[in-house]
Amino acid sequence: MTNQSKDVVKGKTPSLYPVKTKAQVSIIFIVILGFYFFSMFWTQREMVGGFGDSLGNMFTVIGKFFPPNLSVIPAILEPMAQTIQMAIVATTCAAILTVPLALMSAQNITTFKPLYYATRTLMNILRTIPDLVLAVIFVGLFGIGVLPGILALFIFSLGILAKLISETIESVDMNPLEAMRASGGNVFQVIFFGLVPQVLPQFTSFVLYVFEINIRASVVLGLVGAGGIGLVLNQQLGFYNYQNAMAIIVLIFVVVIVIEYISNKLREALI
Amino acid sequence: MIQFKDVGLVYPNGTEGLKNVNVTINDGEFVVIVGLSGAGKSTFIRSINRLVTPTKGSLLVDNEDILSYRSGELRKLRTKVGMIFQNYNLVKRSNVLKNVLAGRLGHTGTLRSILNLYKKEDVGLAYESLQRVNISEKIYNRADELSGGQQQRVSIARVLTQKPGYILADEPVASLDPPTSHQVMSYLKKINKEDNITTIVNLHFIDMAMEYADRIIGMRAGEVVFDGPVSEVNEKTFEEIYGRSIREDDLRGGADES
Amino acid sequence: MIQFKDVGLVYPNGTEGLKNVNVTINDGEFVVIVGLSGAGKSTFIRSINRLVTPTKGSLLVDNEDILSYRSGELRKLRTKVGMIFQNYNLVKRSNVLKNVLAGRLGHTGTLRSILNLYKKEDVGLAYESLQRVNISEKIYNRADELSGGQQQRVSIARVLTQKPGYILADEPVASLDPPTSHQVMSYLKKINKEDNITTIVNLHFIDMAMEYADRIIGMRAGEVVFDGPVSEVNEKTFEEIYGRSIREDDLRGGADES
Amino acid sequence: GSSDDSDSSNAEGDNSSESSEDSNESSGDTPDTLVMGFVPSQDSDTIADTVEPLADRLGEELGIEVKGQVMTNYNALVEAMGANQVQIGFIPAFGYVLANEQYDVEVILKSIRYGSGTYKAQYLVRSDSGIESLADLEGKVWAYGDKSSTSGYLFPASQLMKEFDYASAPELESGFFSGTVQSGGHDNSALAVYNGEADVATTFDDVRTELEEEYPDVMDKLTVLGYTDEIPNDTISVTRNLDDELVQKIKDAFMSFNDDEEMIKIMNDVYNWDGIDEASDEEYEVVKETYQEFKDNIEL
Amino acid sequence: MKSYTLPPKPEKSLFKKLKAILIVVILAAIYVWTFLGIDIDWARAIDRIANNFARVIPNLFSPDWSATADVSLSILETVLIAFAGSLMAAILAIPLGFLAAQNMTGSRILTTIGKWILSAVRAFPDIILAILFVVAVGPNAFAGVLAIAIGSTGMLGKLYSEVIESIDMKVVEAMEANGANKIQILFYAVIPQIIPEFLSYAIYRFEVDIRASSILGIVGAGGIGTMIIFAANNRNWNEMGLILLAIIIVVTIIDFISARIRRKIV
Ligand SMILES: Nc1ncnc2c1ncn2[C@@H]1O[C@H](COP(=O)(O)OP(=O)(O)OP(=O)(O)O)[C@@H](O)[C@H]1O
Ligand SMILES: Nc1ncnc2c1ncn2[C@@H]1O[C@H](COP(=O)(O)OP(=O)(O)OP(=O)(O)O)[C@@H](O)[C@H]1O
Ligand SMILES: [Mg+2]
Ligand SMILES: [Mg+2]
Repeated sequence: MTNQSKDVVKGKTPSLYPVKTKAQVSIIFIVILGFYFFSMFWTQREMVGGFGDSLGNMFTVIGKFFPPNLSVIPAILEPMAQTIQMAIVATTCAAILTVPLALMSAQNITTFKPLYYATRTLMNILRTIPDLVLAVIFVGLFGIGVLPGILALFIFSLGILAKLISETIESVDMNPLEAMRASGGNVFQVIFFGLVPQVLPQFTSFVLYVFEINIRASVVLGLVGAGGIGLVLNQQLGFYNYQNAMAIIVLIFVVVIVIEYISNKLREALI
Repeated sequence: MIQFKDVGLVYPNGTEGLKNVNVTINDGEFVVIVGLSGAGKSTFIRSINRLVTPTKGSLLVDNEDILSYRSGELRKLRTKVGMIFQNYNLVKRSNVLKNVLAGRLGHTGTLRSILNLYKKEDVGLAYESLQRVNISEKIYNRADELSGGQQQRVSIARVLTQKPGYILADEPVASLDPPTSHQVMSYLKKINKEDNITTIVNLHFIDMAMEYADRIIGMRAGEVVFDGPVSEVNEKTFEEIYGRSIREDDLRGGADES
Repeated sequence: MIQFKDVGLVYPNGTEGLKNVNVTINDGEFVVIVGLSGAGKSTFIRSINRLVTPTKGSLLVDNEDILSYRSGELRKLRTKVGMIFQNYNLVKRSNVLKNVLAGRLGHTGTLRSILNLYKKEDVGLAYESLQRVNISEKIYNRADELSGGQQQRVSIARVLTQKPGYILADEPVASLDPPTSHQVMSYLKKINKEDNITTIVNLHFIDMAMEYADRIIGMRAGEVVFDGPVSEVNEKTFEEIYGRSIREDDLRGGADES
Repeated sequence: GSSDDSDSSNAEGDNSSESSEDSNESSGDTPDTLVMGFVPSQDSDTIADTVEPLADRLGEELGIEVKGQVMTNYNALVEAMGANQVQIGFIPAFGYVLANEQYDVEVILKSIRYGSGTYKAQYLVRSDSGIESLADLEGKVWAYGDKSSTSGYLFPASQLMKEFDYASAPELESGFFSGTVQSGGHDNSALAVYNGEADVATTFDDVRTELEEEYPDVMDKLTVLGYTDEIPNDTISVTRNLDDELVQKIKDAFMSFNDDEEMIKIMNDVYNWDGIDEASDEEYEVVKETYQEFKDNIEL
Repeated sequence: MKSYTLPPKPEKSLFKKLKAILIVVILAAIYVWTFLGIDIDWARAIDRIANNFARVIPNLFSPDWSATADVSLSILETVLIAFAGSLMAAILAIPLGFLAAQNMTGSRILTTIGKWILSAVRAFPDIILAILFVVAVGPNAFAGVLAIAIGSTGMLGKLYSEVIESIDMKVVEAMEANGANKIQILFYAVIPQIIPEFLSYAIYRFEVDIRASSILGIVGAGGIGTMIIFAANNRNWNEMGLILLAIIIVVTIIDFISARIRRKIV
């Protein structure tokens, strides 16, 4: 601080940022750019030929997906329903279990540090595991079917939800909670009356956000046989029925849009 | 009766919030505490219901030293000491009635309160309190639909349902405009007189303090620098509390606080 | 010189913000506008730099009717009319210097300002303005690291770098405590006197208004109900502006505003 | 883009190669670098995850840089060959059929396993189930890996349809069997039978060896009820617009691996191959027919 | 006992009551439908896990160290793909985010168009995007970069637009009041407010992309995905354990570094 002010006094016109900040930001920027160029170099190292025909090639393939064969829609409604059901079960369970976990991993609620760090770490680890790996492991454990799919989605959602919601909890207005405490409420009462109303809208919209992610994740689950629409999509791709596959994608798109719409309506109703 | 005996409070970061405070507040008094920002007014008030814990001396409420209280007794203490905050501290998204009922949490079982199963008397009491501060028609509005003054009245109603022996108010009118401020202060005064509830209020404005208080306590840097009835306040008191006569100093860079 | 001639403003939802306002403000005056919440103070002030557009009458700034201005002229008008807000409206994450330089945006080319290539004079001017409000040592602090009073001083510095002919201030001290409020008001007054900048300030507090103003304009429900030098203000004026003498009404439910 | 017919008829026309050193009158491209794509067949007991040893050797033999890339989804390989991003593909029979149909990809070689250029699918039942012939399977529960698996589904289904006279796969699944279990893989199908969730599994021959380590009694508990027709092994295929002479060189290079002790060992260790043999499109006719049979009525 | 007056009951319109009842009924119906539709044979599941537990779990926890070199290289490639891809997405998403933000365009139509574009992009499964880019640039990691870049743009654009919609417009007004033009307002009032959130989201997305790019290997677009599928198909749980460990370590390190960078910049 004093250094800076001295700079200012000496040169009559100070620069817009202190030199140290400038240097730090520049270094971070250069490192990121450098790493980017390295990544680009590395990933293109195996690339043969240029971009000459890239777009043409892509459009040829995209063309094969069109027009979507919408006549198969009735036949894929059932696996789509299964996917939605899997996502509902997984999201619901995750939403319920998230509540205690998120409270335990929110710094302003859990003042007992070891518990806070333990839950945080556990949640962080859960979050790092790709859904594909989870699906593979659960299929290994339970065999193919909806159960491993649901479990994979459940664990996966739990990690995301607990993080998002604990962050919301950490950002609530603590004043009403203090007021509750000042009027003699115990911990549960304080949480229930002071905290819950504040996080409810965010909670709902995060749960719906995760629901949407789960619908789309089921495509990945299908790759390893964990049930749902993904399985059918894979099969149709496998038999080169691209127009059928496109019909499935369209259906997923519609479902996602509908969820987003419901989600917006619910959020508006709750806020 | 509230007795501060040699009370001192040092915050974990080393700031001395209270220094050597000796004050006795009798039942039914309306005491206003004034002082600059950072003088320790909030610390003083929050010590009384142990939202902060003094580190030295003893603090007696109804002749019991509350400094040794642990969670169960603490809840009982807080049930009898109501508190009003500068920013109302209502749950914005809950309705007025629910906010007011929160004042009865200390008297209600956990399960009962979570299931919203309030006793009829409690709901009646809440409604009556709302009527006393003249806002019963907003009972089902959400708290954030109300203006500042209305919110503060709801928070007074919340304290009333608590049926406290003491009311603490930490700058209850700092966020309000003057007419509304007067209104809120008047309600506080009215309750103080009607129910004979000891009331301790923090205020920035010494003029408003003098209008409502029975007794004024001036604080500065954690110490009580003035304590006496309104009639004893004069220009010198003012300088004592604010450390200087205000006007002349303003243009000298306002070194200390701002 | 600013002239309101029969100015009226109806908001899209039908609220009448201003009704039939006729006011002339001469160069170099320090005018304070007082009134209850919702009286139309902000609407009055914001009409002058066209942040809102009156729907009736004509408004002359330096003898030009600004109501017909379109974007280019509007920017020029705004460059010569500086504005200070209740909540400072600083970019919290930018540093003080950058915030103050933003005052020069109207005088700086787009490309230059995007590339942060300010003229040396501009930076010098910004620094000098900061010195005038005694806060030059915080030049590289982020705006959100400052206290309220300091932030308001930065926003005064921002207006100063703009080298305006007029300063509008919309409740510049509503978020500050009394000593800090006085400080900020004193700086405004000082600038008004030193640079002879016409200054128009909105205030809630009539007492503070009387301390600093040359002239007071009282508003109520969109109308000007008082306009005159400080010396003419008396208890009756007060009642005119606030619609009633405050005290007696307080307990009757405060029907209209709070 | 590469449309199907133009490539094969007048390949000289759309020569887009940058290389000009090769000045002979042969048709097609001679790229500077060859890309080899590898989709290992799931119908095999060990699955290799690298193509590097082959690519490196091939590059040495040809004097052209050869890059290799493994994938597990043959759609990508088929499309990449169609776009000429990949010139040499190691594709399982079924994938080859698609590639050939869509982009005229041409098979030049095939892998030899256990001394044969073909393999077959088997029907597995529990030894104590009392099932003794395919006819006994009626009314039982059938476990298969996935519908696009040649040995796991297509060949057995086709065989059963012919034998018991069902017109389509859905009819077979619902009419002949009492239920089906889609298990996701050959090992899972076998385990489904092992665990009693299904009565018969169709897998490659012989999936049990892969499970023996984890389930030591699998050989005893499961019996092979029968086999399907022969299915051609994985192919080595090239895109149509590759220079004929280069294709010949590639063929020769691969064939020469058969005489190279070291290479045989690598092929055996890594890919479970005994050798490489020439192959022609006709050999895959049987898979093509099966594909046609299923393509349109594959149940959604 | 003291008598008390109860407050009047809240007036709820019939419409509102019906709506509330309707919502409850629909929710109940959805859950009934779900639980009827999902049929899980719990006895079998328990049986399965009892059988498989010892085969899978202990092996997961005794990683096959011999594959360390391969796994490290693949995970490095995954990180590079994710990094390059999410950086591209972070930039691509900016114009779309602005387009989809109501307070920037001031036009409902433009905003809706922006939001639809973003939704459409998000509906495309990563795996199909990856196939398309393999076709475009060949089966290599760069195809993965492009797939990630496009795939992430949808989500990032949506998050960005929400950030932009939540900025403090008062500051924008203050700039307007001192005569700044639109572009200057963008640079002085809008960008300083959104940069930290944009960075946070971009970094968060990078983390998500590491997980997403692990499936790209399936189509030959590089990364650790191929190894995951091979390990699964070969029932090689020891190798899976190593892969898992590698992913956890890498993501944790990145989490740590990014948290520090974020703190520096915010
Ligand atoms: N939790 C805390 N930790 C450390 N120091 C604190 C804490 N709370 C308050 N302080 C410090 O203790 C002193 C007294 O603070 P207090 O809040 O009691 O003042 P106040 O008179 O209420 O001021 P204001 O008018 O701003 O509310 C101040 O210097 C303050 O910075
Ligand atoms: N954008 C708007 N749209 C509709 N009505 C408005 C708008 N802005 C203000 N009003 C209304 O116009 C009237 C005058 O408002 P104005 O903000 O000018 O009052 P004020 O005197 O500044 O009050 P305060 O002290 O609360 O700032 C009020 O009734 C207000 O509700
Ligand atoms: Mg305080
Ligand atoms: Mg206003």
